[in-house]
Amino acid sequence: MADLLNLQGWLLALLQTALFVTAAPLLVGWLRLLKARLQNRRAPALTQPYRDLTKLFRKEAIVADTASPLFRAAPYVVFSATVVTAAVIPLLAVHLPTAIIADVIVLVGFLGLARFFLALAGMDAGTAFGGMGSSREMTIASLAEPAMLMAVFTLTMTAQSTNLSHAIDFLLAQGVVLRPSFMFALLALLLVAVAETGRVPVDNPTTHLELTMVHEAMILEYSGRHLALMEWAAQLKLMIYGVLIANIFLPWGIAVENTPTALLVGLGAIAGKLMLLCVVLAVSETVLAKMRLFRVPGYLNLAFLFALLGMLSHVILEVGA
Amino acid sequence: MALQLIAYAVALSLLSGVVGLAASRYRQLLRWACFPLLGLSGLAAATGGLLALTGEPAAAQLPLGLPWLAWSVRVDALAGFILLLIGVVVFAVAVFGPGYTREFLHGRHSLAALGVFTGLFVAGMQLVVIADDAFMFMVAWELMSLSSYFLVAFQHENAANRRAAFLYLLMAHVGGLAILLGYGVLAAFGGGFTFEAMRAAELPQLWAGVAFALAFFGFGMKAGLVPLHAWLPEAHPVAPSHISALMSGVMLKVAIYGFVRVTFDLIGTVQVDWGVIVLLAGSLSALLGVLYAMQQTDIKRLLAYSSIENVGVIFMALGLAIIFLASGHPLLGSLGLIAALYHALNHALFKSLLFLGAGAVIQQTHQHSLEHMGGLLKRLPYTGTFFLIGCLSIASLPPFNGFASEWLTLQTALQGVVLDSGVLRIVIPVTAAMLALTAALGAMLFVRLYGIAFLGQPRTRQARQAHLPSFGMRAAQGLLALLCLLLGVLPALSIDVMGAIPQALGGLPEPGITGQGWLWLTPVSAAAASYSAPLVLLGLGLAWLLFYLLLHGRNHQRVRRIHPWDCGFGPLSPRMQYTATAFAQPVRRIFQPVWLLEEKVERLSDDKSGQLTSLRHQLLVTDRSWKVLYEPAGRWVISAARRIALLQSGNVRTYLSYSFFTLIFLLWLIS
Amino acid sequence: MNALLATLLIPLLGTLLMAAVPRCRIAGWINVAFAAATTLASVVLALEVLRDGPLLSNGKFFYVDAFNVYLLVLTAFVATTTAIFSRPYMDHELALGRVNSRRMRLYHAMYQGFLFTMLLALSTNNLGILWVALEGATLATVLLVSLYRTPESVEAAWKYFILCGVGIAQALFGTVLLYFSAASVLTVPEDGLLWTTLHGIAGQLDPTVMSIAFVFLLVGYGTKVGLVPLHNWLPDAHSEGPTPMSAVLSGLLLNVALYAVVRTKMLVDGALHGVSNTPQLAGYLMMAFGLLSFLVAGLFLHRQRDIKRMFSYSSIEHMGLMTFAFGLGGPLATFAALLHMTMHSLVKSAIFVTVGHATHIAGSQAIDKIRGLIRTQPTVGWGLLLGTAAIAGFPPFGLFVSEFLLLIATMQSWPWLTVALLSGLAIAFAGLFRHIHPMVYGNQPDGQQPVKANMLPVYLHLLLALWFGLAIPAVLAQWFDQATQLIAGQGVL
Amino acid sequence: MNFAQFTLQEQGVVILAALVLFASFALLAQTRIIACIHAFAWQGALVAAATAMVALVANQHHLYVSALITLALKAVLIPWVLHRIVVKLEITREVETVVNPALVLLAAAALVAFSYYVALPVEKLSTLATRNTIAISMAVVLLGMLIMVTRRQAITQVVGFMSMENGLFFAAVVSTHGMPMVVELGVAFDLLVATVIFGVFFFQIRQSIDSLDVDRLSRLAETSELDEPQEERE
Repeated sequence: MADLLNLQGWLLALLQTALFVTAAPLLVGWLRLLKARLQNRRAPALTQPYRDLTKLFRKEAIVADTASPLFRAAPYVVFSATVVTAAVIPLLAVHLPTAIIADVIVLVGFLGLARFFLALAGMDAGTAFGGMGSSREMTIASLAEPAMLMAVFTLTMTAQSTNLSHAIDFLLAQGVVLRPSFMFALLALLLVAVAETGRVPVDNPTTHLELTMVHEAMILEYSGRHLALMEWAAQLKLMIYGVLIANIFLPWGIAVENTPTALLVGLGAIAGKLMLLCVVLAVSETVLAKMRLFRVPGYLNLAFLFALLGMLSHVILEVGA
Repeated sequence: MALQLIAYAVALSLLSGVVGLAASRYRQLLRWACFPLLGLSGLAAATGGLLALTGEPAAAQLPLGLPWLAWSVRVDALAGFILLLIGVVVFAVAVFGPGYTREFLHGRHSLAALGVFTGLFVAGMQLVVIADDAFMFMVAWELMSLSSYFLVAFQHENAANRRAAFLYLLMAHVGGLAILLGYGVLAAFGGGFTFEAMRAAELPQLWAGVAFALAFFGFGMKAGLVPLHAWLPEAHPVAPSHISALMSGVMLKVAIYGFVRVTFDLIGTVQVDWGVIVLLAGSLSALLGVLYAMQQTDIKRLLAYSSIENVGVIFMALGLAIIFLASGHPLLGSLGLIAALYHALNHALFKSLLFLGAGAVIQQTHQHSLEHMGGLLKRLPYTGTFFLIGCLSIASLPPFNGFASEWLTLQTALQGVVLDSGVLRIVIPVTAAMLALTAALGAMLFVRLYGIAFLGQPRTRQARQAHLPSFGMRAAQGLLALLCLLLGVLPALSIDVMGAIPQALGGLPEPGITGQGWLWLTPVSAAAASYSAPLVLLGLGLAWLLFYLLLHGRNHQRVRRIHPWDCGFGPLSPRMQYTATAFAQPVRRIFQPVWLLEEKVERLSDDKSGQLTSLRHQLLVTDRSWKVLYEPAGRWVISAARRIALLQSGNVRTYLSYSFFTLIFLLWLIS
Repeated sequence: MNALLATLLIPLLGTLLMAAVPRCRIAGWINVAFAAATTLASVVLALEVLRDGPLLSNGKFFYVDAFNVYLLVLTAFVATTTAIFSRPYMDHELALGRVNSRRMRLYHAMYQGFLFTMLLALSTNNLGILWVALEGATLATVLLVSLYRTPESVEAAWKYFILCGVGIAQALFGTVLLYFSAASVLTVPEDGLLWTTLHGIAGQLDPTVMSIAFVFLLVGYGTKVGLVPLHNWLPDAHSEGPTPMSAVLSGLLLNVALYAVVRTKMLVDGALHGVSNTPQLAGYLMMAFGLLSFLVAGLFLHRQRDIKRMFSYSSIEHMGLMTFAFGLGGPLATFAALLHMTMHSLVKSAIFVTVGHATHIAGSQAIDKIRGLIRTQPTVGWGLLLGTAAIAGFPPFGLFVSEFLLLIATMQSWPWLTVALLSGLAIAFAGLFRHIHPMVYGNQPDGQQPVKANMLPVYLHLLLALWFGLAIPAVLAQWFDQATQLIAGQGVL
Repeated sequence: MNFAQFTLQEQGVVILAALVLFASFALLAQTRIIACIHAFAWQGALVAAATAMVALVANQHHLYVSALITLALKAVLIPWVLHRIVVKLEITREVETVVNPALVLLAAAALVAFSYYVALPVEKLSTLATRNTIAISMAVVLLGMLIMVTRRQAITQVVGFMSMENGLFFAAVVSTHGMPMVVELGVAFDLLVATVIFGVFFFQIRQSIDSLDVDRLSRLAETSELDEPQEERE
């Protein structure tokens, strides 16, 4: 744990986290832009999410009189938990001190913490929609989580580490190896990511139709800076999943040494990977329609099945060979 | 020293019981003598346990027991650890008790029974842990069962409570007998009842298996493993809440202690198959426990089912430990053991915290059903906050203690790659995924519990009128909540102390979980996995602070309070809120075959217009194990009894013919 | 020797006195006094035996060794505490008009007579006299069973009389065969019924005759022990007689009958040892009977509607367990059986005493009618509950110790039978508690009033059971061990 | 040893044994109570005679006392008491319905054969001339039980019981020349008391069920259907 006293490393980690947090709305802007283009609409500006957030931060916060103090605390908890999650994910560089304070299971735990408070906040105002949204969100998450961990386990068993930086190191050191298990794990993780970030076909981030809302139902009572934090956290979460998938399955380009050139290369690489991923997501969101809620379990079971196949192929095809 | 303190602890709890005898006459005695004595006992047990955990094993003999076998007591690190756990929870319960039992003072309940049996119950648990021979173990074990049974039957005017108490005692008895027989096998090969002799015994594989199976059955029944759990959700909720805390928080751990003691210490050489069985049974318990809990609306019943879930998790870790030990990876075996025991400690803390919280809620609202609560966080801010910490811990969210132990368990599972057997290498990750599913469902469960009970608007008048519970009650919860947080944030410190336990169990190696200092948990190696809870908390705090300051630095700290959005239909009533039943509906639908569901919708319509006037929705959730296991057994006994009763026909000539034919038969037999 | 005579003569004198004095107000007290004096004498006797070892009277008529000396004290002691309970209980019955003073006289005379026959049966060395005394015990109690003269009580008494009479006749045939086989070995055939003599020459007795004799004796005395399927009289007699009688029948008579079986088993074991192809024949038979009784009685418990009947089935169950244990042989099982005998006597008589009070509170023996005892009269309710817990084998009461030892012993020699024992214990336990629960718990029915209850005997017995459960006194342990050596040929200490 | 080698007295004992057995058959076959009691008295007398004969053969003087007691008790006193009771209770003409007389007698014969089979190894043991009477006495005991099983009248049951006692006594006398005196006296005393108590019971039973039919004594049974498990729910 010698990295701990590395001042340069910490600065870099802080910088990376700041970049992560500030870039998240940009990613959403990019996604919206792509979607609009694909749907033959006029696209909003790439920076529109920033404008929205600024607007919300300026606005007065209104709180339901039935709500408890938890309602006001929740956005901060949700946001900080998401930020801490973002901080431990290697974005540009692998060898950062933040990467070792939490492994991938802790990361899932932090997302869980954020979700826990999000769901509680949904129920706090005492309206019908909030509870509905919380119930659905928790249901979906509880099915997605095992699939995700199963996929992650497949990777970590290959890399023999649950620490992301170590795992990425390992994969980089191995060079290009085509693993069937990774293919299945990637598929599983993609499906889970879609479900967890509330994208079509599991949830529609733009809908406010009562019967279909999941995420939106929970934050229905929020306004002003609270809403801004919640929205920002959601955008951050999308980026987290994007970076996770990008950097685990296609780790190439990420900075192994903390030199400026390497970091710049890393920045370019991750930007490219994320942009590509967004294209995939935008296309799929355009092509697919939102599912009924009770078809989601089937969808997530598919994810789990992929993850399980990944595990099986790892044990049968890769270890034995 | 440790032994002495523990002896004081036992003596104090017994004294508390004896003083309790007088409580029927002097009712205040319960609050001002019994509970303080119990608290002292808890402190002594905790201190003694801590000393034993860090010190050398100590043994002594008591002038009691069989003529040829005095009761022998011994404390080693494992016993010390469990005593520490018992002591802490007992202390918290003793602080909570005086305030909580105030409502019994003027009732018709026999306070003497409460005082006496609480003392005996605690003493029984302490004695089980320090017992060093099978006889004393069984006496203490059954003392624990029997006295807790009386506590379950405390509010016996309710027929359901009596039924629960009956079921509890019956199953405790059966489980106790199985354990006894397990000891019987060990004693037969060891040539004596002392644990010393049993340790030395060389068991053939078959008989080791029999002993293990009996112990697993008996201790599993007490610990509430599915499908032997039927008593647990019945008995735990009906006892007074501080007793429920002791039962769920501590007694189940004593059962786990027994299992660990017998399997790892007395039998010693474990087999892989056992581990697989334990692992699978644990997974099943964990998953079914949380799913059943999800459908409960009674707050204490829900918590009881959640205990089944957590016991399942503990057994999963134990199963992993057995698998690793049996396949020649003692280091990983120790890791699993530590994970299991750490989770046991954590569960003891947060489950008793939650039960005490439930007790406070029930005392203030007189409601047991979640559907009748709501908005309690505003009315009981302390209880609400501490309860939230309990919920976060039990939902295994970082940086609380439940997460630390579950993380260790998952890490243990991930080491399944080292095993030679490909099947195990697949099975173990799958069970790990089950664990993840359980944890996620657990989070949902506690969102449901906390959201329905403490958030939103009060659903009943009683919930609206809840008041602050007494200081002692709040202090007890605060203490436990603080411990939950501490053990979550500084797991390395506590696990470091536990390092001596594997050594005490047949000299297993100490796992290097804390090899990187107090800041880090590194179960296998720093490269494989690391978790630094303090730094994580620091990061969380920093992020919070940063954004809080950023946003509140300006002049808009104030928020405007208005009614929530009502879709334009007029004021929102509390009845429009999502109910606990509705919250669990998606899960109910997805995992439908798990429960026996009886759902009835009653439509009442106006006679004249035929318009729908009201709708009643009724949902009956029954445990499947009843239909599959318990009811057939009960029916079998009843029908056998009916058939047997034909013997007693009432006709004296028939009776004579029995005698006649018995004689003839026996004469024929011998000649 | 004098102590032995005193032990026997005091109750005999009591019988005659009580029978002679009509309309005695203080008969209850006299009863207590005589029983207490007997206990005192028996304790002195016990001390003598403790000091000097086994006592064989001149003419070899009496023989007191480790096996029967504690049974003597136990019998006298339980009879005393039951007499203490019986006094107010019977006064209450008299006040209710269920008995008249003539029947009270009969009751008290027969109480002492019963005590006398029991003590005689225990202390005699002559198997013939043992038989006579056991038959005498039947005769002394049979009229007490029909004391209330209700149709049920008369029926119960008739069944008791006929079944035990037939049983005891079979036992006599067994005794005759025993004598027959002894007479063919001995030079002085007159000694052929003395146990000490028989035990000395057991090895020379003819195995075939002995096994036939044992069958007759087992079926005969087994009827009195209450072994299934010879048990049918037992629940009837226990439920219809006065409760103090049920207490001593369950607590003492069954013990004495079992004592007789074990004494003969020792002879048969000696005779069959090494010569027969089934040297354990007696043991096997006893195990089979014991196990059958134990299981069947446990099932019967579930169908009871009368509280005394229920506890009498529990007695059958426990006698079955003891018979099984004696049959199992081996030091551990025998020790367990001896301890179980003592504990069962103490606890079961305590339960019957409590049941007596409970029936007075509820005014009925029907289980449905007895409700909310803890609320009405906590001492009685708790007494019943704790007594039942004790009889169900929960520690720290002594029955747990014996069941523990028995289960361990079974595990060592017949491991698969533990399954039967385990399920039997569970079934019996469930049967007991499903009925006990509504009786002791819950709210009291309207108008139910506490009665004047003397719970001293109950708590005394339960305390003793508790004491034995935590630590068996050294003296007693010594005796048990000696008796174990005697019966099983090897001690445990 | 050949039967012809027995002394005349010994042969007499054997003949008496056969007659005792026959008396048991007679008891079993009787349908009327009075006849039953008479048959029982005869059996008692035969046992007493056999006892006296054995006393003569073995030159055992105490057996004369036994014979006398038996005669007084079994042949005179008990039948007389029973007779009195029957008269007093006015059941002299009561006819017993035996289930199936032919079948019962057949079973009885089978029992005799069975007794012989069981007692076979015993007989080898005895040096007494009267050894094979063990089988006979065992048969008498078993037949006594058979009487009790097949008869419904309380009085005939008692007669069966007493007949069992006869068999026992006969066994004791002929196989071992009598038990020690103190035991014999004890047994006799018990028997006497039992007779008195039986007498008391006849009246009590008569009072309570207005008959002496033991089949009607069936209040105390477990077979009646319970109003199944009283479910405890509120």
